[in-house]
Amino acid sequence: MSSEEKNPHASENTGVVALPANTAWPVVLAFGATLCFASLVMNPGVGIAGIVLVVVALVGWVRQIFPHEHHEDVPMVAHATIVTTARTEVGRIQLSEVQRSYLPIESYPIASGIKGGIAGGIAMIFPAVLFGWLTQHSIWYAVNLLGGAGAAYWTNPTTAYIAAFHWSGLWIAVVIHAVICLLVGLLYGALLPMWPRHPILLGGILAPVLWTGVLHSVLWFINPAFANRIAWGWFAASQLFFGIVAGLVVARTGKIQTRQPLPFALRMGIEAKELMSTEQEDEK
Amino acid sequence: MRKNEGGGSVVWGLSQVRQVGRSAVRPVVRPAFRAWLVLAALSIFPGVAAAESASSIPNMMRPEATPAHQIFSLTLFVLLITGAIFAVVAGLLTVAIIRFRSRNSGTTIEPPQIYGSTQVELAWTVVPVLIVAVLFLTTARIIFAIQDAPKPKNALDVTVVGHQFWWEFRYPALGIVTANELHVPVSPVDHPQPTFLKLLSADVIHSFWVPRLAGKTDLIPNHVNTMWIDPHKPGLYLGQCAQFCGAQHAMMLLRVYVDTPTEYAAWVRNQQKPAAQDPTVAAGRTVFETQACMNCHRIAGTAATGTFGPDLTHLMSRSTIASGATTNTPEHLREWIKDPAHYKDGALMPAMQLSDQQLDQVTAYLATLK
Amino acid sequence: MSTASRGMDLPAEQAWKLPSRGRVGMLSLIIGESALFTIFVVAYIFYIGKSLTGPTPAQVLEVPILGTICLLSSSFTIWRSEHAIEHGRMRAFAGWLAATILLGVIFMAGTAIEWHKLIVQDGLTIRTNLFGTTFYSLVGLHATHVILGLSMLSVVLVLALLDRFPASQSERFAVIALYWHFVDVVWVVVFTVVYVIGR
Amino acid sequence: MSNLQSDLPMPIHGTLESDKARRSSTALLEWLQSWVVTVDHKRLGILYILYSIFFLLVAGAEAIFIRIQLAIPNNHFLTAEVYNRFFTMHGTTMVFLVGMPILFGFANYVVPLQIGARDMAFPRLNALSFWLTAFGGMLLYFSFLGGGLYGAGNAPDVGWFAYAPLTARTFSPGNATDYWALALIVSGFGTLGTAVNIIATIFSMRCRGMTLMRMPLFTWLYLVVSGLTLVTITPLTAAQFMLLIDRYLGGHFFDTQAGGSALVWVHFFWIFGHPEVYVLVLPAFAIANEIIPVFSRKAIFGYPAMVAASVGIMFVSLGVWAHHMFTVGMTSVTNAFFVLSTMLVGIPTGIKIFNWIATIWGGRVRFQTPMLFCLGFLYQFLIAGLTGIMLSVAPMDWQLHNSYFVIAHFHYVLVGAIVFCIFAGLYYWYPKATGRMMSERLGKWHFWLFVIGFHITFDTMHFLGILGMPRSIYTYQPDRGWNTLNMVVSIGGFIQGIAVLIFAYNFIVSYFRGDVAGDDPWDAWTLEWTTTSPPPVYNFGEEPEVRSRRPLWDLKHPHDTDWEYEG
Repeated sequence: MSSEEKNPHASENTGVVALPANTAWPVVLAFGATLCFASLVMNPGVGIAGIVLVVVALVGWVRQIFPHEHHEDVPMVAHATIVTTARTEVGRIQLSEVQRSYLPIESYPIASGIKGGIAGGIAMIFPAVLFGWLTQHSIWYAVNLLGGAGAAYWTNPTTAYIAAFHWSGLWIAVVIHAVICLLVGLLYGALLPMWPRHPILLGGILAPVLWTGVLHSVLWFINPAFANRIAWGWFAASQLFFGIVAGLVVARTGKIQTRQPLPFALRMGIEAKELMSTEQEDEK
Repeated sequence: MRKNEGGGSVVWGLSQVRQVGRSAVRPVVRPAFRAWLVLAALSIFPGVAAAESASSIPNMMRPEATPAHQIFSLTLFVLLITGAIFAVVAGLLTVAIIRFRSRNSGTTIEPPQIYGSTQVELAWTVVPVLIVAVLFLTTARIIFAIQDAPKPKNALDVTVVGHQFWWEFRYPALGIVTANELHVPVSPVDHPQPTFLKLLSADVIHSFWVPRLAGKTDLIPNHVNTMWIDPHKPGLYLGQCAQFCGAQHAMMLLRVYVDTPTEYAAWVRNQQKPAAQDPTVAAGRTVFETQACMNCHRIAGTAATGTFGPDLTHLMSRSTIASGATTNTPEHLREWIKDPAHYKDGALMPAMQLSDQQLDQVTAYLATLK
Repeated sequence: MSTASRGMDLPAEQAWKLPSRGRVGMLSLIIGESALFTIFVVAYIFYIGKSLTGPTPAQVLEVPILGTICLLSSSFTIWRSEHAIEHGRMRAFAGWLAATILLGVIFMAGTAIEWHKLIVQDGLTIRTNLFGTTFYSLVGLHATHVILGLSMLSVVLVLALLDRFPASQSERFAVIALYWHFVDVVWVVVFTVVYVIGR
Repeated sequence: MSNLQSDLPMPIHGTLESDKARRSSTALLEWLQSWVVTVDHKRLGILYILYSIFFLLVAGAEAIFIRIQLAIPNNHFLTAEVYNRFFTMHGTTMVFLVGMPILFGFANYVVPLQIGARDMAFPRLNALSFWLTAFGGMLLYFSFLGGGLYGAGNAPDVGWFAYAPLTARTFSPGNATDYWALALIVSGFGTLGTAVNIIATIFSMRCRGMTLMRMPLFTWLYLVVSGLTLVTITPLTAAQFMLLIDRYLGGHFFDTQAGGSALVWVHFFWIFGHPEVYVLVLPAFAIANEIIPVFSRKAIFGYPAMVAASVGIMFVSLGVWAHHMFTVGMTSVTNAFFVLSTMLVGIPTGIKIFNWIATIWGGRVRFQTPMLFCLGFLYQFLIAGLTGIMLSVAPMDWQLHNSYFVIAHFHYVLVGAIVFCIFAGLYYWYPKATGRMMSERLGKWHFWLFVIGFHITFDTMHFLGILGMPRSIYTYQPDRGWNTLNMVVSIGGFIQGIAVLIFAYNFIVSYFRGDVAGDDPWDAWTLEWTTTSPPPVYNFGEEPEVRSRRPLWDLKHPHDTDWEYEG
């Protein structure tokens, strides 16, 4: 658009604002269009009236905006707007000079979580495959349990069937495994810095144990075929394997500074004791 | 077909179709877990306990067939998860509101401003994703178990045709056509005999829904659907059309009689007979055959072969008329023929303007059609 | 927000550039129109081969090669006229514009002849079968858009011939041209669906 | 709050005509005419809102009639025919004549003010859009009368979803269904125009310094909503054209006798219908995004995540429509796909809820009426989301689909979330538009009665659905166990009705007697509060310039500005 189009309501001289002039053509056009549609349920005469109105309104409208939009000048009334607030002070978090910012102070980069997830996911394959090999002499057993008997809808599979190789089982298992490992890795990357001490203990042992426990109680419902054949010892072992590897990878990645000098409590936004005391001091 | 000693439940042809607490593999954990689920469900649903006795309530929480039962188990599982989410999130919100309420209206200080936290936000993104994964895998399993259940050889086939505003049931293998009241044999858990329904529509979209037996499936013109039920206990199960289908959608009621094997055999034998021929009501039959009645209704063994309305060959074997709008007594029948709008304003059956005498005659005739 | 600008005053002379409202508005309209056409196209594809009675597309449809070539080349001519008005060459503008309209009219004439043949010779109307219903709806919807475009272009042409459409209006013309390009692109889709896939 | 005192209401739009001049009848006519021919976004916004509130009362009255009919079994208060018209008109009106116009009314009023513009990008198109919407609504309601004049006298009675082939000439003779389709096509064009206009306004009319990532979230969400509207309302229009082709020209799109498919309509309707829910709920989020931070005295938590979640919801919402169709007999794999896509909606929605809670956390919450409604919204939307998860589980949906559980669920969204936010928005911007505060005392009455009525009605409905009560039935048998619960639902409906009447009273009386508001009564942070209340016709004397998401914070705290920290 031309430059004067760029700001259609620009004021030429101070004290006056050019605004689009009021016009009846839109309402006439709308009414005409409605009549056109209404003629289907009424009678053709209504439609003819509608068409006439539409044509007249369109011509009128074009004349309103062509070649230049019709404007009218509205006088500007001096009005000093004073932006004030009674709340002149701002509470601060006292742990740093930066009062308002992002949480937490330093953290693992998000990529570390992804790396941890990938590493843990790869590490986890070994105990799982070992389990299949030792119990069924098939490296595909664990894979098919997850992918075939679990998610694909194999009806009533036999153990021998599960132990054999199946493309559908393999790719479904790989997708599930990869997605869940990545997500859990991300979660580790996000949550581990909130428990600043013992990342291995928390992420490597406590979390897998909790996770295994939860799965143990609900897996029979999520997936009975899987649950019937699962060996919980092996399962817990592979979870721990994942947890420790992922935790190590995450924890070993250097932390990066975020501009968030806050303790865990404030980082979570859950605890605000420090926050409250600061406020109260300020209020006094 | 497998027998399952744990809870006495047999689910034909499907290893994955297993009801809560019925598996032999983990008998210790599951009943306890189930009790906990039921408790959770009941605590948020006082109506269930109150309604426990009335069998006429089409309550999805009191399933009596495998599909409904699987849905019920899934419901409890989903209620548990969503209940937990609700407790956590609503709890946090409540704590936040109470704890951070403004105590001092004249305050001159703003609280510290915090813009966000990638870490926390990432965490509360990933956790829901994991919950969704669990919910999805569970749901998918039940979808496949119910929808793709193989059809056993001994299954009974019934074709259901939805009409404005009544149900037609055809038993192709048995040569039976009836209306509004579906009779199926009981399918005891150790000798399952499911009924497979083929769902069609003669006019607009309807939906077959008997909550205690299965979820609903639509009857769509020019489109064949199927569903199956295997009621475990004899009795009457109520349902109704669940897709708005016109003026009298509300009076498109549905009764499913689950019969014991003997009752069912007797019912089949009776339905297969041609219509009763009682010479004492011949006048009524003449009215039926000379007025427009015969254009829409069929009575086997007479000139009436219409198919727009329900088959009346064994009308009196049904306990309701007008698709459940009223009970099937001669008085109601007479009123219904005289003025269908009295019970069902908008039903497609016209008032035939019969004289009182003709009405009496035709009612008397119909009353013999046992 | 880039880190570079944080905490710094926005330099007064730094240009504050926003897209032209005409183009944004027309692009939005095109997105909406695309959704409209998508529904008709999906219906057409869904009903291919589902008619219970004849005639079938293979029996009666002829590929409108001439019309298609004309319509597609009109995208080129309107682009030339856009170019011309931007550079103030008003006669070239009017010439290319007239060519665009001519090509559009040839296309519409082709459609009219096709429909006449289908209705009179082949007895295919909108009520005949599903093919008739979907065909006339989809092609008709597109034709409506062509007619709308042609009317707008004709008004511009008349104004241009009367010297009432100065070069300063080039931005507005560009918006109309955008619409015309859209109508052309839709024809590519309609053509593919109706005359290639559906036949 | 300002100390200005005045006994006269200010003219609502801020042009400088004198009130006294209005007293004579010619002046009154002129004044009315000035509203009809106006192209001012603020006046059009007010027209939209008044129009919607009028239809809110109409459709609310229809709901009351529906609830009287259902309060007891085998009731003969309404005939089946009238009942079917009422529930069809209730649904159609609430969605198309209340929800969409009022939300676009907010956009019209607030968006240009928030981005520091003097008007919408296309002021005349804006007027056209409003009048198309308005005449569309009138045409729809004309069916009650007009049917008698031109054809079978009736209103649409095929449900707001108007499933084929019930809408075919065979099953729906007369013109009722035509009125439904035509009226919605007309108002649909209006909606399309508004959506185009809002997008162009947001992209092309922002004031200096307002980059996309500095826009208030309200404006951001309206950008998303308008984009979604473009690709949502047009499929409905297309399907309605097809319906009219069938009905008037003898086409076969939905003619199952000629090989057409009834399911095609169902698909097309829900391709519109599901995103439509997001078209309605995203503006509600937009309102909450303004009010919750201001009344918690904190910046919104996770602004970029909120933007991303909104855009995410927009895209995901386009791929979930068939979850309304789990019972039509799709394959198990298709069902599973739509289960997954539907559940995915829960993720961005969850992010939003968490971010709102985090915004409140550590803040200093003031419980004024707008905030009360927003807090009600948070709880109810949480429940609505969770029942939504339940319905996304296809096997549960096989039971619950088309039952009162679904009715309860979507009223939790439409009333519990959207209407609550609409009320919050009305209380919040009323002082800006009129210069007067709405009564806080009546506002609290309104809130508490409405919350109580809402929960009595809609919590109970969930149980009716579980007990097997289908929707759209005009009466029911007394032995189904639904009697008491239905009576409870109806009582709740009446309580809500009373609450809405209190609101209407407050809305009118406050215009004449409310406290004078001043420019910035809530101590808020977006640009609309820098101008007078009501704003002058040109909005801003000099064009504003912003450097952060909260320009007023920067002005109020010159030593502790936002732009030092944002990024």
